[in-house]
Amino acid sequence: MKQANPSNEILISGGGVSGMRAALDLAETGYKVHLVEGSSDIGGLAKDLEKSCMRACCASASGPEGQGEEEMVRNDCFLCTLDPLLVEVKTHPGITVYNNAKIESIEGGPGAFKAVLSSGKWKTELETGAVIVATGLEPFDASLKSELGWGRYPDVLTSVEFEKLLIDAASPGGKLARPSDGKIPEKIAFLQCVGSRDVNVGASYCSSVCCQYAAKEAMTARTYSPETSITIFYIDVRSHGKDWERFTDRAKDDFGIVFKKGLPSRVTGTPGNRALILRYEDEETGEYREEEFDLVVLSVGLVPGESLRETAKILGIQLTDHDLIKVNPPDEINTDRAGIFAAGTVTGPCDIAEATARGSAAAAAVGELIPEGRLKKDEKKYPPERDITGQEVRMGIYLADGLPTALAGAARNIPHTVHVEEGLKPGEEGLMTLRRTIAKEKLNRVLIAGFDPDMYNGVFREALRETGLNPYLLEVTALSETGLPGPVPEKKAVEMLKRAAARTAKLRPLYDSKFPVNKSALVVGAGVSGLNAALSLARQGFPVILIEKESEAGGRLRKTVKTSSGMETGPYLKDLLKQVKGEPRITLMTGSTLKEVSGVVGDFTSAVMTPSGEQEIDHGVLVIAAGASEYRPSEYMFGEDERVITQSDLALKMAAGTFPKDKTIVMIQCVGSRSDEHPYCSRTCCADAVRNAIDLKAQNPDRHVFILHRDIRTYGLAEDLYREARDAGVNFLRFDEDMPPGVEPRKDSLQVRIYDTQLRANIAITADYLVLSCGWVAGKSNEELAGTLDTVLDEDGFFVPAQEKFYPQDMECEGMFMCGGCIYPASIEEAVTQGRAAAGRAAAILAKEELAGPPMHAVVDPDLCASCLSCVRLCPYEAPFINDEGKAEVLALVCRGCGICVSECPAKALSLELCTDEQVLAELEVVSAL
Amino acid sequence: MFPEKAVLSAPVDPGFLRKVREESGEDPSRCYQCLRCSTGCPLSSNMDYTPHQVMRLIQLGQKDEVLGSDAIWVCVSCYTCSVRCPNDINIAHLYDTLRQMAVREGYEIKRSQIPIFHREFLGQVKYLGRLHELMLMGFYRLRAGGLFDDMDLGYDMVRKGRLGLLPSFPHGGKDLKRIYDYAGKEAKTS
Amino acid sequence: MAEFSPRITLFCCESCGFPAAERAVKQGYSLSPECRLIKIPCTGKLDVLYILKAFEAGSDGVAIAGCPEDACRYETGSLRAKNKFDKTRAILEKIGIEPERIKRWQVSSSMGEKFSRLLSAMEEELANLGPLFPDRLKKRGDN
Amino acid sequence: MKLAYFPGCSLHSSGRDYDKSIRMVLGKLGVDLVEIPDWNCCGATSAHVTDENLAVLLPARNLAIAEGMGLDILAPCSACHQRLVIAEEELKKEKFQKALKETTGKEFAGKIRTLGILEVLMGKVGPEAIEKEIKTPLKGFKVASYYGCLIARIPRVKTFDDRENPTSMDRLVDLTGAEAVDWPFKADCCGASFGITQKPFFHKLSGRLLDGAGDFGAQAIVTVCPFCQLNLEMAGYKEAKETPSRTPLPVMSITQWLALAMGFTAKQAGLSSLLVEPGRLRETVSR
Ligand SMILES: Cc1cc2nc3c(=O)[nH]c(=O)nc-3n(C[C@H](O)[C@H](O)[C@H](O)COP(=O)(O)OP(=O)(O)OC[C@H]3O[C@@H](n4cnc5c(N)ncnc54)[C@H](O)[C@@H]3O)c2cc1C
Ligand SMILES: Cc1cc2nc3c(=O)[nH]c(=O)nc-3n(C[C@H](O)[C@H](O)[C@H](O)COP(=O)(O)OP(=O)(O)OC[C@H]3O[C@@H](n4cnc5c(N)ncnc54)[C@H](O)[C@@H]3O)c2cc1C
Ligand code: SF4
Ligand code: SF4
Ligand code: SF4
Ligand code: SF4
Ligand code: SF4
Ligand code: SF4
Ligand code: SF4
Ligand code: SF4
Repeated sequence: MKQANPSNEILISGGGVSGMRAALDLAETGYKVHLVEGSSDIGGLAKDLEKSCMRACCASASGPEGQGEEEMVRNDCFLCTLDPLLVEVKTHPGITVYNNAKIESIEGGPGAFKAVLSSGKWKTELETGAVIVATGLEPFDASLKSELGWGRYPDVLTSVEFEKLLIDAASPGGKLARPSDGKIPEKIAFLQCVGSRDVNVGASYCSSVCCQYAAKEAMTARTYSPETSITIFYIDVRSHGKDWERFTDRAKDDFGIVFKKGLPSRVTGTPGNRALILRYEDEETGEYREEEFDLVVLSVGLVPGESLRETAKILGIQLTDHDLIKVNPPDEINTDRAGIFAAGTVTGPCDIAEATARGSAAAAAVGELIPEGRLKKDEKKYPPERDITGQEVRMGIYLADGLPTALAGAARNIPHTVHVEEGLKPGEEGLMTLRRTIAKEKLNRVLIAGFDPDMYNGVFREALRETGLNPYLLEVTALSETGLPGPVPEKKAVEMLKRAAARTAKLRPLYDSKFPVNKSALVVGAGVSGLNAALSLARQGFPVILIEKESEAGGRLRKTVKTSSGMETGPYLKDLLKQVKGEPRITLMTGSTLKEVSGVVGDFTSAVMTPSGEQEIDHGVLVIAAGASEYRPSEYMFGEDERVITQSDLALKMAAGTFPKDKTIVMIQCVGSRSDEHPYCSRTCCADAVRNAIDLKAQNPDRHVFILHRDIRTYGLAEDLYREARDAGVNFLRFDEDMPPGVEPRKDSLQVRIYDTQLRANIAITADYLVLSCGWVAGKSNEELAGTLDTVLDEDGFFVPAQEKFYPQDMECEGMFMCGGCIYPASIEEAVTQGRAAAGRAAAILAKEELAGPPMHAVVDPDLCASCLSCVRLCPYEAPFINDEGKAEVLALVCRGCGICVSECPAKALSLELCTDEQVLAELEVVSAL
Repeated sequence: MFPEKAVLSAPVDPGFLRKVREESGEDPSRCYQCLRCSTGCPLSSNMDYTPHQVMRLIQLGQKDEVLGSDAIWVCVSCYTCSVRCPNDINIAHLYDTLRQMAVREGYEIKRSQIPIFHREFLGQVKYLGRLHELMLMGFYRLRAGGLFDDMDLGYDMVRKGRLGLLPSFPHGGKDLKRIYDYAGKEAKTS
Repeated sequence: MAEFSPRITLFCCESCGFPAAERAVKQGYSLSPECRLIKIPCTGKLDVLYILKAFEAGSDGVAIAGCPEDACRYETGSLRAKNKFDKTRAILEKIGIEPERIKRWQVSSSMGEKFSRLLSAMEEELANLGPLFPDRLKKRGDN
Repeated sequence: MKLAYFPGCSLHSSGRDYDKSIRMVLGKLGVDLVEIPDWNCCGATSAHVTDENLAVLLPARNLAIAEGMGLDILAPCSACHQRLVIAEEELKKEKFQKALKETTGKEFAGKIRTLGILEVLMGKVGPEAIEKEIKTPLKGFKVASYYGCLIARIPRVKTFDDRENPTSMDRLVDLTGAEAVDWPFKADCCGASFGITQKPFFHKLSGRLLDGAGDFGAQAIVTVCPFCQLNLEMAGYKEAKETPSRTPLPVMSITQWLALAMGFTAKQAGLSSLLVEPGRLRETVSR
């Protein structure tokens, strides 16, 4: 049982993305974190990735046609690089990182564990309130599949090695070169599922990310070497994540990457390593062909390593049949030993976004366990600020690594420039250079070019503060007009640099205004993710108001019978609601919707429409958990023939015992998904269909069940279900997007015809029921909510995270978070984790006593003010008022920085910091000179 | 909208799948069509149905297509497919069962030489306990035709002492007869 | 003379105009190097002075890309912008510059396609009008 | 070291030289071979493609006899080896234990194992002992080791060497002073079981092997299975008959190759009975 006086020190094992996220969230919340990393540096698998983002926008960056006649300046979007996170973890005062270290032993219980840490050189003991295991999975050892020639032929690489090749290609003067002879490969092949979905070797589950990273690596390779053609051999294309389907479509359509069904089962070498031969089946004709490739990439899966088994033994926690850490679904965080939590891939393979979510959720779990353990944060000490009033502008210009020297030449000629630094890297090394040169050259303006300002402002401002320079004397520019990554003509890059420099020279010191944090949360939507977010926040000690537009809480769970992993959702929901009702800190308001939100992070005020009228609620954070809805099909005679039903109808009917036991069932996948209208994968419908098929077979093993699909996307551990269904004799037939199955109603049956792409033959099925796997569509209220929150939705009507990979639960607006189906289709397990993750992120704000207000606000020069009241009249937020001196004054915390008053002030007494008239005019002056 | 190719109807009696599973101990329904078997098979381009297609046909209960196929006789039992199948289906062994079923159930066998050869081989072993290569070639030629096909090769081999002219004395005593009787009895009951 | 590529300065608000431009580029639209985007928090911040300065800086045209009036992030910003726009047009007319050289667009953040369409149309129109300062054009070419 | 020896039918006829060289080489290396008394044919391919019970019981009888001798078995022929190993596995099932007892009165408890020639040479005898016996290093020869499809590829059984890229024979070749070429078709099927019945397939498969070995610069092929050896020879022989301009690669058993390196004469190693004469090699060793 929990100790009376729990320790506030938390031990995290494994410094990958999930461990880092957990560490940061906990440290921000006020815990003292010990992060133990087994290797020589934190970052895990993700630090070795060239890029990690899989959004459709990505790599739009350059595109294979990117190279024009003109000399192009590579302008990478660093949005998805790990560096800002690494720096944050390494410099956070609440986090101690131990490299090359491991947990050696652990005893005690929640609130008071005693752990021994050791490395080769030292050993230390510490008390810890809780432990998070985030030691990750390892890439499959390709030598175990010797037929694929890894280790035998130099040009057979694993995908991990190929990432390194891409990093080399991306370096200045680098090119894509194959290892054997440095030649640019003309043809590259990817082989999928190496060491995954294999009952003999590696893992029998699906590694969930490799289909997507293969597409990513292929596209990136094409941008570095447009003349290279690439083929990806696969079993099923599993593009199940947010925006992944579009990403894959781009790979096919815009990058000309060829996807071929069917895996060559070996790689054959040629004399002198001239080429590698693969044998495959031509899908259309059925012919077997041998083709030569210059490079073969093995898409290796993520499998548990020896270290995970060892860790489990040391910590005394159970593993599953897959040797993954055992959790109790739908929970993905709590292990079977109280006080020990799991985060990241250790409970099942996933991408960075999910690993991050699990990290935040683990942090929340710790907060729930020992809420009293939070400390008042140690204030970081900064050197006193340098006074720069009256000084001449001394500007330093820093150019990102990889930018051409020509730019440096231009930089030197920019007025006020006293220092130019080339080759600035995004990590700690770069920051050191920055701090050192600012001090040495006594810089008072800093311009950093070649970085995304949204991502890097924070890190670089912090560096300025550390040297005693006001953090707002900084400008970060991405060098392209739109700030998007991609090649930029050199001439344009020079212009952008000059324009940014003009703005920089006019910067003035600014100060944040502090205000107290309202320590309560508002959660919108009481589905499974919202309920879990609310519970977690309440258990961490924060009051929560949970609003639900329907008259009852529960969301889609009320219409669901089972999760795909087989858990009955009814009892689960009942229990969940009981917990929520029993939690005094939660106020559930049904029949209520959000009307308006105003204020800033830590100090929001919302108008909520309740059955008893509008109510005003003050809260520090906001969590959106609005869910999504089911697609109502118009295809396949749905609604016309009662034998055509949806997957959810089927589940309900079976649960009610009203579904006949002897009928033949045909299921059709991707109804309303992966279509022109909804060009995304609904992620859950394959597992749902397979689950229902298993249940149908369990009722009566002799009945026939056919699943007609385009790809079966039982990603991750759901692959077990797919195998179970095949074992049970469920028939899976694959059709092509262009040749969907046809259905013809007869009096006593439904005649289904499908062209099976494997047999290359038509199959006529006589069925009794047709079950449609209907996809997800974004909630109807999203549009309205987005309007209320001043945020944008993606093309499909779902919410968009501030940053897909490392901040999957954060909204663009600080202090607002989101979770569950409103972001993208999610299984119940994922929705639960995301709910908790949002709570973990939110707690990091709620735990603070005060926050700083936004610096971008209007200020009045009282000497100029003519007290005309224009500003008072025109401000939409009533920020300006006339003070005792009879002059206008702006309430910094209320002002939102729109600048309306500024442009209307007849006396030009107002100005908007960070976007002053001087800055705009100076920038236009630069253009004038061109 | 569909290309005019063979139309197979489903569902058919699932008994075939069950029988194949029981008799072979292998589970073809496990197959998820990765095609590793077929792309690795040295003779897939000579088969009317490639190994993964045979798995699919068994799953669909297409007994006539499977047992009447040429593919099961083209297979040389090299086990490449078996060791590369990620679902641990011992396809080569499954094919043994299919061939046995095809013979037993009187399906027309397109490559009749193959079962003749095996019958000759096992016949010799039954009576002599060991095999006599020259005799086997002789008998086989007699039954399957084309007696003189390999004669010059055979002559060279005899000349070089690579083929013995005389068979050895019988081996294995009564054991072999009993083994054959047992096997014959078992085959009938299945 | 080489094909005349009009110089356009676009004042884009952070919430709508700028993201629309971003989306246009993501959708494959390529911005002419003579287009300059000046990011401002809200088109309500726009000063008549900025527009005039932009023309002085050699622009052949100026566009104001802001949120639709009823969906302005700052409620009245887009409406205020309309005011300035009307005022500037009047000034331009007075000094003999074609009022077609200034445009005001209402685009929401997702309207990449509309953004690119409007910009192309404007470029075509300006190409027909010809350069605002023909003598400066030569200098530009030399640059 | 003492082993029960299962020569199998072909080592008594077309594989005689293999048999001879095994006895010579292992004799030198101090391995005693005791031929299994009254052994019977393992049924090879014919049994397992036509009758499940024969396929297990025929080799089972041999296993039972050897177990009685208390010795592990050496089965040089890959087909025999595979059938014996599979029978070992199958005999774990009660059904076959009963059938073996019923038909032969013998029992098999799984106390002994069946080994292939490579496992005996590289696993039991070991490279150091072999290296000591190398008297005439065969320097300057490039040799392709051909393992065949049966030796390592036994489903669900952990085999001595890698299934897809075996290397033990290559290391043996290197020990003899020759250079083993790394070629990709080492373990591909030569079509042996179709050598008689399905000529076109047989030639397709073995033709590819011969060409492949040649492409990778091999001057000879060494094998472990009498079937493979004979089949590759036959294929090359036939090819040479049809296209006299082509010189086929000589193919011999690994123990014949070892015998040469250990100082036996070409005649002792049985080179004269090869269908394809190993020209240069013969000159080298008969110096
Ligand atoms: C080739 C490849 C490409 C990929 N591309 C992408 C992509 O583009 N986008 C994407 O989202 N995902 C991608 N992924 C997946 C991504 O890498 C993982 O989702 C992510 O790294 C998982 O993070 P984690 O924190 O769970 O574990 P990891 O990143 O594996 O981190 C675990 C950490 O724990 C440490 N550790 C291990 N054992 C111990 C121990 N006993 N004691 C202390 N420390 C220990 C390790 O050294 C490591 O630092 C890719 C994966 C691969 C293999
Ligand atoms: C078609 C379909 C079928 C599914 N089938 C299964 C299945 O069989 N098995 C399985 O495991 N999973 C299934 N799922 C997945 C599972 O339902 C989801 O993972 C889970 O319900 C997501 O939870 P959520 O909390 O994000 O959203 P929801 O459960 O949808 O909850 C959202 C809640 O927010 C409320 N809300 C929305 N807008 C507002 C607003 N503006 N103000 C106030 N309240 C608001 C809604 O009324 C709702 O109560 C299915 C999902 C779908 C769409
Ligand atoms: S566009 Fe940005 S986020 Fe996408 S891959 Fe490129 S760097 Fe990553
Ligand atoms: S199907 Fe799964 S295991 Fe296979 S490559 Fe795709 S994501 Fe990886
Ligand atoms: S059925 Fe659903 S989960 Fe499966 S591929 Fe189609 S959209 Fe994706
Ligand atoms: S900048 Fe906008 S919000 Fe701030 S005071 Fe002026 S008008 Fe009001
Ligand atoms: S608009 Fe300008 S002059 Fe008028 S009150 Fe406001 S600050 Fe003063
Ligand atoms: S065992 Fe038969 S089917 Fe399998 S790979 Fe060999 S020849 Fe092909
Ligand atoms: S290798 Fe196995 S799973 Fe793959 S297609 Fe062949 S039988 Fe099916
Ligand atoms: S193979 Fe070996 S197996 Fe056995 S019959 Fe002979 S030769 Fe016999």
